[in-house]
Amino acid sequence: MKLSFTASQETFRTEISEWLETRLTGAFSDIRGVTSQTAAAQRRILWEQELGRARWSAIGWPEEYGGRAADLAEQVIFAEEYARARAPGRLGHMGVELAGPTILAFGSNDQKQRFLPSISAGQEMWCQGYSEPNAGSDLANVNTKARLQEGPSGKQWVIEGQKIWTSLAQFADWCFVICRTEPASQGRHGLSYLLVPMHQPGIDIRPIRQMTGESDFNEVFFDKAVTAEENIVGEPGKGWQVAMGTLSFERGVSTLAQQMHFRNELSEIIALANANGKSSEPLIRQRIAKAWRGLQSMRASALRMLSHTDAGTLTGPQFTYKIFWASWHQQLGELAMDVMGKDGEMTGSDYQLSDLTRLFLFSRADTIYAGTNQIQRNLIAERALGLPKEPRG
Amino acid sequence: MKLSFTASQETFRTEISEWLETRLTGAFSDIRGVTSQTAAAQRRILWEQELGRARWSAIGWPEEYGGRAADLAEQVIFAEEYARARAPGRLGHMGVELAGPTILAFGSNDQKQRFLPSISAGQEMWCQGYSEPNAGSDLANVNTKARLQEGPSGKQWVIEGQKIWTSLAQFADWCFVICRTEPASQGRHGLSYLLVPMHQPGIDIRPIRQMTGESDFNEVFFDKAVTAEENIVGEPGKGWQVAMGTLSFERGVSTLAQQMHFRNELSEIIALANANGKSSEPLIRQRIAKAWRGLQSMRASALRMLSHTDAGTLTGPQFTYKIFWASWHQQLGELAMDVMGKDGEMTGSDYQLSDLTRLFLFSRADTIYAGTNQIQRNLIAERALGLPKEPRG
Amino acid sequence: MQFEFTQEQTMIREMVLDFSRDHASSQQIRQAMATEQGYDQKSWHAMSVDLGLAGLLVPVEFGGQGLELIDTVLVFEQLGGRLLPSPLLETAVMAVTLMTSLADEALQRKWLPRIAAGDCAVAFARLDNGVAEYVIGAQGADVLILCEDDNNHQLTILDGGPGHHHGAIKVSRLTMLDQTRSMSRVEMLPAQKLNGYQAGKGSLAAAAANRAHQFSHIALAAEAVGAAQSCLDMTVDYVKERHQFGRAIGSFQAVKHQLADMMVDIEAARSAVYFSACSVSENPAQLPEMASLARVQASEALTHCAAEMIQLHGGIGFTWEHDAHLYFKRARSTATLLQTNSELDEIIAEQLGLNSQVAS
Amino acid sequence: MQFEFTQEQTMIREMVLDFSRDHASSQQIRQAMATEQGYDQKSWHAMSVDLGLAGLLVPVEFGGQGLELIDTVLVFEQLGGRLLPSPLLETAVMAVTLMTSLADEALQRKWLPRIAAGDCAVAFARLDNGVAEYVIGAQGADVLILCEDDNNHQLTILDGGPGHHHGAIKVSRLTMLDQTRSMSRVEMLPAQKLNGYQAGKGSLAAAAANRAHQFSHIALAAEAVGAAQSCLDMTVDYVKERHQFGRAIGSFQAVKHQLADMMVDIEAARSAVYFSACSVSENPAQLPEMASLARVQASEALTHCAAEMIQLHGGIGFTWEHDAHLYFKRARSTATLLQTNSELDEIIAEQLGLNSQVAS
Repeated sequence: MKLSFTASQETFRTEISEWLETRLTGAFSDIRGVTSQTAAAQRRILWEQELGRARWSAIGWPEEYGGRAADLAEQVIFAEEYARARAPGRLGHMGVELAGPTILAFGSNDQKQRFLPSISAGQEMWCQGYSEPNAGSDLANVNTKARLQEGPSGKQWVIEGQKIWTSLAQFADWCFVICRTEPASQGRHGLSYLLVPMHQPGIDIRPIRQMTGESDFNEVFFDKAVTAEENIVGEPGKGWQVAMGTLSFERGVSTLAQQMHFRNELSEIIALANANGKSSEPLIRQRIAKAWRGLQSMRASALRMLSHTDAGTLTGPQFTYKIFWASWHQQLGELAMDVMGKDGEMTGSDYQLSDLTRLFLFSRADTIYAGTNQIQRNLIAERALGLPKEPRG
Repeated sequence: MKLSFTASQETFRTEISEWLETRLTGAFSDIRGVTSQTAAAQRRILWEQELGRARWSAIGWPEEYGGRAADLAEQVIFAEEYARARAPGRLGHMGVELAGPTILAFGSNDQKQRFLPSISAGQEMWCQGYSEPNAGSDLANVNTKARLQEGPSGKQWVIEGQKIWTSLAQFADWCFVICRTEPASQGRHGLSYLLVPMHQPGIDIRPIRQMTGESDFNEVFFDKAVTAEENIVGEPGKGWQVAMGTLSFERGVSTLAQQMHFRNELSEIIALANANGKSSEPLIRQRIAKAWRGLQSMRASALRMLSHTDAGTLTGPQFTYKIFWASWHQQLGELAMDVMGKDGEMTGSDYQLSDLTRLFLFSRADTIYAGTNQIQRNLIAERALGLPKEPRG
Repeated sequence: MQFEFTQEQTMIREMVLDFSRDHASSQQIRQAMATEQGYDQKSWHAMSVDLGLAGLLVPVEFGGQGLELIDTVLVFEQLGGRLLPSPLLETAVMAVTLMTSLADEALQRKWLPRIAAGDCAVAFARLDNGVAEYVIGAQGADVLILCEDDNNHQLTILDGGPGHHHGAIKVSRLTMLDQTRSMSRVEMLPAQKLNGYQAGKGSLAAAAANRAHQFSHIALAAEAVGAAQSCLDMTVDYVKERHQFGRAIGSFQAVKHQLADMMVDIEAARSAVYFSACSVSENPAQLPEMASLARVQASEALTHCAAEMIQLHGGIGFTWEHDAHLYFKRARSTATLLQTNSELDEIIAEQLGLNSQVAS
Repeated sequence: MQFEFTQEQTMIREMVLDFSRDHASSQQIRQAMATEQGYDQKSWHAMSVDLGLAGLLVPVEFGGQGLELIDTVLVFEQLGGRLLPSPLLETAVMAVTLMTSLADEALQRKWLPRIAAGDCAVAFARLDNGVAEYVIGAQGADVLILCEDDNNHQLTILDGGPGHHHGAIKVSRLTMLDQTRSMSRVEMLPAQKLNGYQAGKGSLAAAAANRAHQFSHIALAAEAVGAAQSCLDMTVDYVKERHQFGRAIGSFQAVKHQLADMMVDIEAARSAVYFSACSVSENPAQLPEMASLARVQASEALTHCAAEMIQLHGGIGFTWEHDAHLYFKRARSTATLLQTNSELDEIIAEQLGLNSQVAS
């Protein structure tokens, strides 16, 4: 067990940090620190392309698809330096973290050639079509249907239905969509994993206004939307396995970037407490110490998960990490409010929120999306501890 | 809504408090403040008889059975004054609070004449035979069997089986026992409610040593123990309804006495915090304030419950009170330890515990007996909120 | 000793429930939130004039209903179930308590009948160094009471609302996370004399001002209990309807237990609020700790229940469209209104005789 | 960067697991608890001599294994799974860390080989005004190290255990709630000179003493993680076996979720402990906050898990006969040993630069 890096890894670190410092200037200087889903979108897409040109966009991918075949330690270093430089949240992450790895793992050679280079180059943005109004925690309860029909240029999938909680849909060129392609099927069977172009008349995007007053998510309506027959990943009817593969990719290096973001939030809270004198209150001091302990525990858990990626089995934190960070982040939001005091309840004249007030509200979603705390506890109890399964109705 | 008492009620209060002050002297002076289940038992049985002679033992009962037909307000006043005088925990409470009211409600006239006067006079002590090793939360899973057989002086019930968590069994003259009297029956059906004399060869009492090192509970083994045919309350096979009646009597005035006990514990913690300087720590101050709020909320909830006894329906606190006090008391134990500091972890040379250290340990049982927190939450969810029932296996 | 509601009290409760049904739909609440004065004139008229709620605590001799705090608490509990913005708290509880606590019959004769008639909304601002932050209802008030805490608690009553005192004071509406309660900053402009009724100063004024806040804590607490109950009720309804994995999610034991825990907190808080409201009438000396008891207990219950409401509703509970966030934000604002929960617990600690000196 | 165990580390872990199986049954633990010196000589011999665990941190040149703290942590995690009393913590971690932190080769040459050989149990007492309260292992120690914190941190090593120094010091065994760890009060008798090895004083001695405690916090934390894991494992086994209402109680969702929450806390604490153990080797300056991180995180996990263990076992978990109470009491003693969790969190707060001056 070792936390430190080799000299050549530290050289790699210097290379990244210098590159970031050089490039996050000029037109990119004011997207530093931008973390919201939607702000400064056009500039951030250009930033994706800037990353892509220098092969920093998807460093873990093979070189032929625009990556650097970076090993684990290098990925960790990149994530750390990216966050340290306060480089903006990745608008391309749905492609780089989810669609791309899925195509790498399950796609055909043609699909890899067609899609991967444009993802790593930041030329095409992606979004995710999983959730539906009746498929929240019960992800397999998919009602969006697709059938194969003759189209103007050969066979094509025709899609009808609705997805929800689709972030970044308004900027996306493509969407990976789970559809029911076998009409009488139920649950996990008969689903297919389709790649669907977003710029077409059959697709309607409606923003969802959330409790922050902002709209980070969308509903996406498919009304005879189409995609070519070959834009299916894996076999027809076997889409569930592919989709689960995508979800498992979420437990990767991006965790470290998220942690650096959390660390910045905690630092802001500490600075504020020192500024307004709350730092002298024993209760606040203890809560800040506890938050810091949680953050360190998450960092350590991420390192345990990352070090374990080759083993084939799951290690403890892989089960417990989601519920831990989500609950931790929610408590951080409450702490932020208590440190801000009544001032933290003030908004801008048009209900604009400060970063810490937004944290307080937005973190309520952390324990809901990507598996509610209830679902996470079921998974831990049943898969990690081997307790009897919850019966379906 | 009114909290205060009338002038004649205040006169009644004076009468009780003067009586208690006069009598808790001499041989009874050193049983003041004794709350453990077992300490100074012989003196406390004499105290029960002292109460009985003055008709203070079961004041809510009809006068013909040794009570005073006291109304609700008078019962509240009595409970308050009894606790204020630090009169000892009632060794007779199983008879006065449970067996007696059950016989009053469900017993025959002969049973009332035979048993009630000796209970209210403190002449006969009682214990409760409900729990079994396999009937913990699942109270109806009773395996103790009784069958009616010819005995030396007529028909009698012959009892085989084991009860557990029976407090005061070693001092009891009688036990009310739930037995399965219909051999093939299951669950709530086929049970009977028997009154069984404790002084007989077929009964073996074995103390259970608990985590405090003390033994407040017992296992009671029935090996061909007998009781006369007529010592059954209610009809054969209908014992479940009678037993549930007994349990519901637990939500009575005794709650107020328990609260006065809690208040004494909290006062001890406050005095200690002032003495050792912990009172100046903001975290301790907040936790003590919170404990006080909980105590006041319990008092108010008890008044709501008591004021509602005639209405036939259950009011909110009747569902929520048990889990609230049990959880509150557990937190009080943790607070006590933090106020005592490391000294609170010291014991006497023979593992004798201070009252507050015992509170810390013993309160772990509060969320288990008389319906675990889990069972209480089920009851609230299903009966008060109307949510679907938990399926049986 | 009788701790159940009288028939009259039950009737008041039902009357207010009817009012809420007519005037406090989600849409009506959102419209009222968006008004400039912070509440809807029509619903305030219905509340204050038609139902006479503004005069609950006003003595009968001044045209009020002369009821006790416990009756007022019932009203606030019901109104708290919905989050309709109105100036009832600051008018009927804060201002009336302040006025009845002062031994100034002229003052009482001048304003209490107007309040009882539903004729004016009143706000109360405690200024320190000429400024009061986070004043409830000042923007929409017809009468503004100022207490200069740093000037021997000089009390001044300004008739005619902030618009009539442009030269002397400045009232700035604040935009707050919780949009269901109108908050403002009130500032005395330098070197201007206040042209209002001088309603006393000194320890008597301070005591009256404190009492006004303490009564308000209890009313706020009642409101919070009502709001928490709504969170529970709406969530129970939702989990009975919403199906996942082929079952109503309310059949999952973990969900059931979360709802049970909400009820546990609510019932304890409700008991505490009723108790404190009765206590302060019968035992006025206990007001400081009883106000803290009610406010903190109820505020914590609401904070818990509103958070669980969002969690158990899943994604839909996180949208602007659903009312869950209104309760969640109300929970936050209640926890810090007038005083924070920690400050109120500290009052209890002092009343319990906890020595705050560090031991030597 | 590599945050997985090496094969060698896995072997150490398994070796200790085997030891526990042979020497740490419930009965053996209860027998060891009842001994006068506070541990069982035979199992201590097996641990220190046969397995060489006392020399884990002793440099190779002094006959030890020369391993890192992270290796030691693995051993303590496994031993923590059972609560066998032994002087390993105070000897192999506290005393060895103290000795290796001092630049005194004579001292090291004299005692470290003896420790590594499993030849002596060592205890370390920090005295204030001649008294040290709650000293771990002093009663059964063969060597006693004293640090007079109020006398410029004068360090003195007394060879031969308390019995040999009757005239100069008094060691009184304390009977504690947690009987699995032997605690004593150590007192210097007035006007007596200590006849021992003078091992330095001043800031160097203070630093070494602090370091000894901080390393001990991390070892304690590892022990607590192991104990918490045992609570979880034993409870999982129980709820799979125990039937109520015709079902294994482990099939009830509320029970499942309670167990899941235990695992969440344990995994976070385990990560924190491994991390802190690695960090302090690579980055010694971080020792104060890393010691706090590990100890508090693990202590809180154990407190939570031991309480849930009792709750989920029901009545049986409340008996003396069942081991649950041993874990519950160990949880309490861990939370206050050497320093309380609050004190350790305060160290973190200081390291984070939180200004403790009240703002003016």
